[in-house]
Amino acid sequence: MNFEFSEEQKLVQQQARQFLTEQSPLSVVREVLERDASQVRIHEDVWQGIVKLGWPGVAIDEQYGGLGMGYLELCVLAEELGRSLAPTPFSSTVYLAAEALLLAGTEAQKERWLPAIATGGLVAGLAFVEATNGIAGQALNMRWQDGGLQGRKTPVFDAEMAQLLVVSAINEAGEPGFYLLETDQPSVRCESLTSIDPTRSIAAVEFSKAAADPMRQDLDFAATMGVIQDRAAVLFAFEQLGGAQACLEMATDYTRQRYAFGRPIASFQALKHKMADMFVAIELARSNAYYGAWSLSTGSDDLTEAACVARLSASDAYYQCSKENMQAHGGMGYTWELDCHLYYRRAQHLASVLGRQAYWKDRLIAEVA
Amino acid sequence: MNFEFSEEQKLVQQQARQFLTEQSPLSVVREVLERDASQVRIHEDVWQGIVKLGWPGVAIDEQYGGLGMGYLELCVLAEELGRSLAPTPFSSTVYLAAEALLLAGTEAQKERWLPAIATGGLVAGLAFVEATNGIAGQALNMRWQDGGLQGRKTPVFDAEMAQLLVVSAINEAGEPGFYLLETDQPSVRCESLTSIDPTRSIAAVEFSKAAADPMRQDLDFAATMGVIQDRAAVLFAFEQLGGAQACLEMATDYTRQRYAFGRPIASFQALKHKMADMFVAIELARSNAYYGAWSLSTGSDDLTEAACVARLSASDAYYQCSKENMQAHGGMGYTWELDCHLYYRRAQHLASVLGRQAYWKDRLIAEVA
Amino acid sequence: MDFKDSPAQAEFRHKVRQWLQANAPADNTLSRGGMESDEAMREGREWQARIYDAGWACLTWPKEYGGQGLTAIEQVIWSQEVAKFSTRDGFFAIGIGNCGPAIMLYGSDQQKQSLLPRMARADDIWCQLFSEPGAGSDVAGLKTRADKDGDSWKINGQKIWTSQAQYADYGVILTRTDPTLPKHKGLTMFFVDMKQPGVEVRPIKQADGGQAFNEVFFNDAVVPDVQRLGELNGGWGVALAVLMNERLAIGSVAPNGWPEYWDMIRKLELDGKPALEDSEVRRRTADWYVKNAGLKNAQARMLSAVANGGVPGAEASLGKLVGASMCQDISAYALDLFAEMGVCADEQMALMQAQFQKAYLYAPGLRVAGGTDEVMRNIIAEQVLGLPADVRVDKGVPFNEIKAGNIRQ
Amino acid sequence: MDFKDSPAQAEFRHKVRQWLQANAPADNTLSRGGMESDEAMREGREWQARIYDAGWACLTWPKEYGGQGLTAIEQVIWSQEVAKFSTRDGFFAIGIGNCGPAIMLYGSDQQKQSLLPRMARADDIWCQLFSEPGAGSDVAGLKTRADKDGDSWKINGQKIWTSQAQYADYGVILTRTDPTLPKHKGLTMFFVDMKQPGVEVRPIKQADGGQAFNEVFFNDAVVPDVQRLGELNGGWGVALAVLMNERLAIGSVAPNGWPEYWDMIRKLELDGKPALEDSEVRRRTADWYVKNAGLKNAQARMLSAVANGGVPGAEASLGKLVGASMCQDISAYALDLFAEMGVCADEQMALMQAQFQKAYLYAPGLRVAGGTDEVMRNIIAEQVLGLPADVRVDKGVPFNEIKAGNIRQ
Repeated sequence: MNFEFSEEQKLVQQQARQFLTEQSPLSVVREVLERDASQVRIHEDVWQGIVKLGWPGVAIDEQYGGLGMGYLELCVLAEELGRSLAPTPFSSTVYLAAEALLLAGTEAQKERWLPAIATGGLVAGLAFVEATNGIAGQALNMRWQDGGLQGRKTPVFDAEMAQLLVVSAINEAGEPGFYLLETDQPSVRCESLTSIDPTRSIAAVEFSKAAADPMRQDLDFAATMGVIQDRAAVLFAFEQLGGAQACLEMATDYTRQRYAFGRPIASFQALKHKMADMFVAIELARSNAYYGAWSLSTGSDDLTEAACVARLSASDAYYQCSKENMQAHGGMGYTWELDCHLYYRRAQHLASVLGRQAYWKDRLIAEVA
Repeated sequence: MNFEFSEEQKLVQQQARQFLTEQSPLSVVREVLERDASQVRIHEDVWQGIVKLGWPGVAIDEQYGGLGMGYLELCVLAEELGRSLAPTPFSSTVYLAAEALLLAGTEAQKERWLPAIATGGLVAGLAFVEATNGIAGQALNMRWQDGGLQGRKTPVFDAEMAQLLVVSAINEAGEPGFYLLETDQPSVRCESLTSIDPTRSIAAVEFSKAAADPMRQDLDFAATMGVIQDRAAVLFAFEQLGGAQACLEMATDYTRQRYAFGRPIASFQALKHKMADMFVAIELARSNAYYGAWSLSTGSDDLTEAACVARLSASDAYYQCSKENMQAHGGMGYTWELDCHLYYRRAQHLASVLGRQAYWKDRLIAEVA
Repeated sequence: MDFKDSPAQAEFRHKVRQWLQANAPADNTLSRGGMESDEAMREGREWQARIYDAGWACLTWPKEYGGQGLTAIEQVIWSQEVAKFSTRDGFFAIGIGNCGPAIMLYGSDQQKQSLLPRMARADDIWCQLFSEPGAGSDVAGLKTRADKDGDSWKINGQKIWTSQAQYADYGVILTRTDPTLPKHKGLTMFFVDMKQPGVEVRPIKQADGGQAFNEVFFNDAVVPDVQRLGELNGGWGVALAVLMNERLAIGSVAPNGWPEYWDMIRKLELDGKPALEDSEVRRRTADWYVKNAGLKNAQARMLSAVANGGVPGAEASLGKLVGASMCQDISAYALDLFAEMGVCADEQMALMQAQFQKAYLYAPGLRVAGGTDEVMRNIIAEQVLGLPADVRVDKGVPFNEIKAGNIRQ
Repeated sequence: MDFKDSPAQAEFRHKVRQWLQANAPADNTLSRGGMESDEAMREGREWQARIYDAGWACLTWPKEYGGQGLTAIEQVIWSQEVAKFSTRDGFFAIGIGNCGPAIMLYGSDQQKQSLLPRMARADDIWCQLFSEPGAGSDVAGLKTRADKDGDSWKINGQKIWTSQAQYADYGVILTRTDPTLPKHKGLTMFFVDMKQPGVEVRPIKQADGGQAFNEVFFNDAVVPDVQRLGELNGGWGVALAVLMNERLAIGSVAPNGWPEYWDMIRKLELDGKPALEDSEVRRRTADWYVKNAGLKNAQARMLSAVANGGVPGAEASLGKLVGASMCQDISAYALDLFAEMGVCADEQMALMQAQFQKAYLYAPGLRVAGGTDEVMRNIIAEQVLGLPADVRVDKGVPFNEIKAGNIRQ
């Protein structure tokens, strides 16, 4: 009976924290934040460091060039990435594209691309969303015809750096499916967009008869899409958890050291209880995320339930903690100079990245009722 | 430009408060609370006192024996009745039955019954609800056939004392309508039910071919039902407001006088801010109730909007204030001996008395969107 | 992560299960009474004696005091398994859970040997006498005095919120032995014979109409000095040991209204359609589902820590803090869904035997019992997050110069 | 109750309306710049001079100081009518709204006559210099010093959150003139020439990327003693007069995100259907509709009280307290409804020109500007409900012995 990460996993986490503290401190995040519109919103050095450590392949089987450690290790890495706000295409590449490949790729596709992700620094992403449709939207307008993709996907996360995209589209028979596309072709046009979190990269991508490979044809599209989302939801929940925890620590540190009315402001119940509530939200979210990690790592058939629950409480906890951390910092928390807003921005980014809350709530109840 | 009650109306309010403080203190409310199951949940002396003061007729035209003062005067009385928790059939008789008579009664019915309500101490009520249907429910099962009513209504408020009921039913053609029924007949059977607020009276009423008079046949049933509800919503909002305000006053009084850790507990921010939030909720609810009063008293065509808004914020405010008043009283607040639970019970009673919150929210958006 | 038992744990669980299947009372053999009925108490005592005689009582206690000398994990396994049966264990939670451990820490050898095995077998029922009308969240502000009288003490004062006082043979009582010392310094703990002269138990009627608690009045009740637990004027330390166990016990069973709600909402129809087809109802239900899952999984993490030899800290407050308000809000929401019938508390007529009406009325009690929401947040803030304490104006002040309780102005 | 004007009020309103229709700038004649643009400031000064010359400025001020000697109700009518036009009045709110009344209360006759009419005509722009990096909610904890030097004072220190400092000709500044006195006692108010040597203004970049505020650094900035407002070491009283007006001004215009949301939600489609057909969206929208109505009607009650000669008290804090969190939550909800596109802050691509993304980012500022949520609740609790103040450990302590600001441990 054990509901904690193992000592080995905690060691992975410690090492990850040390690496990120050294290589991706908030000054690095801020450097990306301050970049102008023409620059890519990803920190290349941090990303290369992560690739060298083999993190993208931590949960990829050894047969595909990965470390084959498993999802629990990936979860602890995700928590640290979330805590550090590291500006890399890790989530798009690893939580989303690699999992889509594993689930929907043909054997040949997996053999070709997974090793490149695991150790080669290949950046990949998903192009599923068509603006207002959302991941939860039913209607796909992207067309697959005459061996090419035609249409527009917005937003695509990390598209500017991605060499490979998994794209959803409908074929001439009107059936939805997954397609694998290399971006290095003139018929793929990527337009960067301003994000609410400028330390992350988003774009609109236009495909004009772009060459692409169909992925597995024998899949239930909706079910596969569901598994991709569920797995990603657990992993993103750990990023959210890491961010929320960082906010709580910032708030407690600051309010202990900030004096007003002759006392540390942390001694005022309005702030003490605010922080107690942040702790409570995090503990609930953490417990649900652990359940998600367990479910993901064991291939348990309650993954959908666990993923919905993990995602919903992590999104709520991060919103609460990031906004109340700003509040606990008073006027200073509202300055560009302090780091509070970096987390507040990231909280919204991560809350949006897998669609509406309502989608996850409906999915949960459909699963368990 | 004036959004306050007039000096005359404030005087009416003052006199009402004085009467209720003297004649219906919480000891009277408690006496009703402690009655056994066989006794009626209405305090006859308080009710007779109210009748003598002419309150039931305050908004009824002089031509029907009322004082013809208007709805603003009725609103201030409602606030005081809510504050005092007076256990009388005032709301059923005045906010509901009298208004239903005014709206749906034939001239002959109005001439016969309104004077009896205004000055004669007649108790009346509405029998609209059929258990789970709710006032918002679409399906009516009560039948009007061969000159009699057949069916069951639950809950009917104040039915045990009511001599007259306005009943909704469908006729043989399947059309809904209103019927006026005197309860003093063997084919009307009234079964008292335990209420969450035992200081108010609820019952199930069974009609077995009970004699009744059809009311006006030329009405749009749904629209008339809507106006009855809207008017009552504003008046009940004032009762809720009075109750919420009483809770806030209890909480501030108690916490100022209760010492722990060497200080009045009201000096702890957890409680101070709790009470500030209660004040905020009440101020918003009060402002909305005033808007409702203005709309009701001027016959403004935004009554539905004003009523929905008044009801929704008053229900929320009373729930919040009654539960947090208990909480502010600590363990003592949870004793039968203290009066906190009387308001907490009444808050639920008043929140339920006009159907679900969702009904009012949907009604609001349908009106304004 | 692994939810499976180790081989040794699995074997222990198997044994527990077998014994329970053979010995636990069937639901239909029990009286309908709750914690307030004499009959239920008799059934509880019988059950406790049976598990004691079979060697299942107080698993973590040393054998010499009536336990089995096992670790927390066996206790957890026992608790999980016994929860599947309709047994009556609640009566002894305060004695065995709180008083026992404190006696083990602070009692003399003689006290331990004479008191603990009888407690473990429910030969003696125990209660705990700390709270007073003027000392709730501020327990150390209590005024019940113990005055020395030769080799004995005379106790005068009033305690409140005492569960099982009407059945109890003994109680641990925190008293003020020196009001000129600062408030935490002048307290002494005793155990007292509840049946002796000068002790009067009166039930308290709660806001929801129930009577689970009592007031206990002490009028010159005599306690020999050998019934002192711990040092003279050292009672606060003993009290903390008891209260820590209370928090843990409470943290583990916090009701939140969810099981009843989940059962109800899947059956409820609104306007002729399943309630969950309404997206507002569905998503609000999802919110509570998620919160309940968080509580359940947090509890699993706590048990897992215990299984691994850890001791859960102040974060155990979380379950009761979250659960109490959740219970209140979920009941209020259920009543709202029932529309006008929400007011009907008639067991025959109301939906789901009026359990949401009942929960609406007892939920305010959950928010104060065992520490108010506000105290729980203070505990989390100070003990978990290490935030500074409130400013203490009564610190170091002689107790008899501190204002406390209700003061008319 | 009557929402109609009295005959005299109606006549006044008619006049205002006529004049505004003839004189207020059309929207398309204005620059696109907000409060941070020089062009907008120039337009604002022109507008203010025009209304001054026509006799509409500072209606409640005495005529001798540039006003019209009218009552609050005329001011309310003016505000209601001018709000229907795209004028630029915001720049002078702090000068005319806060500094002016304080000068009227505490200034000498000479000060009033020389300063106020120029302020009313926007010949001079004023700003307010109270907050410091180490003194926010605890304004009286400020450290900027004024040291006597003959007939003058030398000011040293740093102020923060100063709106319009970059344009201001003068500022009222609260300084510490005696650090050995308790903190509220050793403060003195001056007005200072913002263009003089030793005063340096630097814009602050906010979390949302905007720059509406400044830091102001004082290095041996000299102020003659005739620019003192009120008594030596009596500055706290002057500050309270200024702050009261600030609260009122802020209370009256609190943004809450509702108008933008209501506009959006009636157009938004979710999965091909109008968003309001989804019962969760509909009912949440209703919740905000009700809250917004409460704020709007509370505002009407406050104006009505003003119209009847009353002065709104601390309850004016309510609008900003409620509105700020509402704005934050409503923006977050809107972004959630936009699904993945919620992250897109691109004005061209995002729904509704990204105004919800912007509101999400500026809402945290609303929750602290003009007093944090926590300060607002304290004000309501203490000033409206009469609850006791927090325990004050710095009461009566010499200021230079009090810990303040950020202290590394």
